[in-house]
Amino acid sequence: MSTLHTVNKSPFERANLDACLGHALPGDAILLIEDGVFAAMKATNLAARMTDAAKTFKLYALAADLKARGMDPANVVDGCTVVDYAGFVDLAAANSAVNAWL
Amino acid sequence: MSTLHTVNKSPFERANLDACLGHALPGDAILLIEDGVFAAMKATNLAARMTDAAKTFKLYALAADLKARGMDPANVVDGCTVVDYAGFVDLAAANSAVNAWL
Amino acid sequence: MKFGILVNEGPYNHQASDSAYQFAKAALEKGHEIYRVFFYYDGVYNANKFGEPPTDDRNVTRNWQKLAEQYKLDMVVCVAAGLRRGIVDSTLAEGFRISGLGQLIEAGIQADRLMAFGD
Amino acid sequence: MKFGILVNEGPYNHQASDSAYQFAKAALEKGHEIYRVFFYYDGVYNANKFGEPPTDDRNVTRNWQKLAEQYKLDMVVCVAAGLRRGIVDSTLAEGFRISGLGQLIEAGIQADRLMAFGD
Amino acid sequence: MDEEFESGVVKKFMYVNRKAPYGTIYALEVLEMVLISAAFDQDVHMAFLDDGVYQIKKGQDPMSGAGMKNFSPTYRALEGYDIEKLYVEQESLEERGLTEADLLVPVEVLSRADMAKLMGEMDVILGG
Amino acid sequence: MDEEFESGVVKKFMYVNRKAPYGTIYALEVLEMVLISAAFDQDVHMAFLDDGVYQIKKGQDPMSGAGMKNFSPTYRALEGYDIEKLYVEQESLEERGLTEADLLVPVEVLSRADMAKLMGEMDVILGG
Repeated sequence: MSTLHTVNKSPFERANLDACLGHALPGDAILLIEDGVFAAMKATNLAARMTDAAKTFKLYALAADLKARGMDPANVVDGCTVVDYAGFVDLAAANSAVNAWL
Repeated sequence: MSTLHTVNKSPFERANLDACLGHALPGDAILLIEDGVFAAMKATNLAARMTDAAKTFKLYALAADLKARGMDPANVVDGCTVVDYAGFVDLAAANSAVNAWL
Repeated sequence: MKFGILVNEGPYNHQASDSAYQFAKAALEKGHEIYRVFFYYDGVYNANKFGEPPTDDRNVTRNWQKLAEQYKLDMVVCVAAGLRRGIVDSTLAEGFRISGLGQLIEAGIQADRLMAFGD
Repeated sequence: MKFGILVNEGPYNHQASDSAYQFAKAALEKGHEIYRVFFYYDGVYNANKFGEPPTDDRNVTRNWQKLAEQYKLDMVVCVAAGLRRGIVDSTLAEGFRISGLGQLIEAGIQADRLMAFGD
Repeated sequence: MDEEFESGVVKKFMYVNRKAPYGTIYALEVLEMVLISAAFDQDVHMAFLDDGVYQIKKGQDPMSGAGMKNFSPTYRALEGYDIEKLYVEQESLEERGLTEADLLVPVEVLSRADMAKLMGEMDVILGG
Repeated sequence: MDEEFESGVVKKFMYVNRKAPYGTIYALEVLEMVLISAAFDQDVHMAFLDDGVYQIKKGQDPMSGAGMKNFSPTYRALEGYDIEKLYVEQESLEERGLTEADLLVPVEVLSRADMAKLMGEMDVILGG
């Protein structure tokens, strides 16, 4: 039993990521998509927190949404894995449930 | 020259109120409407900050939106004035510009 | 005083259109003038003539129509935003007209205050 | 594996429908099955046949229609959410059908995973 | 109902309510989902956290001033549909200065940690 | 254009961009407003703050993976419409780990305090 959590909102604008981090269980997967991908970047003032989160959870960011926004997939925080849509599908299949933090 | 700022989002969910408080000028009017009215309530963990804000800005909350949500207009923070829609219109007329923090 | 009103979101999903309507109504009742109501972004959906909310709820489109009729309001739907979303002549409710974004800028210039309601 | 897809927002204004489409496409290309795509809340606007986005942008409704045609997808628009917002028989794009919310619950039961995309 | 639903598949459904009522429609339309799901004999859970706790605040009156329908009585009707597993997050109440006495339906109050654990046991999670 | 616009009324317009591109349409449709407003000979200002600074990040490529139109070149075209007053908030850049070198158009970088002051001088403020 493990859950894939998706977060699609900017961590600077909304509380969705906080809510997700507050309710995901250790070992769960968290995938950042859409405006959620900003939270994956190394240089933001959230980076320390996200690097930390990547030790408790399996942290992912969607490549298409990083590239859309001009965010370099090479510059995500340590422990964050960049996946494509096929990888998103694999994550949904590999976890027993999906929780979209809308 | 003074501005009426409106904030229509919950302070617990979005950064709009923060953005407004960070850009309003001393003496400006701030009107909380829709889900923004939660920020006016005395018992929340933001109350001290809002009481403080009411010393720098003219703080208002819309009666119709408080009542809609079961928030007692008698329980808003000190310095916050509850107005009806006619009062909203008066505020818009009394200030030289309106800035909606959407 | 002359107000311009901008509605950025569609009916029901967000309160924006209701708030704009209540504000406009209060302003008119106080003797102010509404120079124009402009519908942009998803706000164009307010002009969809096919909407039929449950009878125990308000009808946002009808609220605007009635107010417009009573006070001769100019209600403009942005042509580009409408086309993108399928609010066009064949879906447009009575009382609304389709025109360009220039009508919004004009409202900003001509009105004393421009009031925006959105998400 | 069988996926159910829930689309909560309309086209263009939010990326939700695009994300859902890209996910569905990727799942199908990997050989998975899409049990049903259900459109709820403002998601019903994805089925508005009158939408015509600028030609240099994607057409979200057409994207869904093409995918549905290629893979025989069942695309269901919630009748109650649609009626409220004016997405009814006379505005419904080809490839979509209108039905009750029970179809979403059924998708939740029958699919191995239910994927929600929204605001 | 289709006969396939007599096959006896019972999943744990959770409706996660994290948004305030009236500012957006999600609270209302999630309720419509919940009511329909009652007909499918699934194991239905409703969770109220973050701004979702405002959905079940007593004393809502959106009609008189804001001109919107008051749908909050529906929460009281859920029991009649055998939807009785309502969970509210303690921390969410506290941040907003609310207590169980402010709520219009009987609920089970859970800590954030317990809410997280409960969410982790679900098969299908829907929200607005 | 109507003759009333030859009356010479010139107002200070500010387009406030506080939202990231692509997740929502506001950035794109605000740009359409801005382009139209150029025809009205008003005093146009564009402000980028909070997540709005992402709108003018270099290197956007929404087409190849996400399948959305790349409208960011339009910011570079603004100059041709005599829209040259672009302001970016320093604090918003810093919080996001961005610098002026990351931006695809020349801008004036302002402190939050100066941005607030500038906003206070406007007649009409529009955003998305």
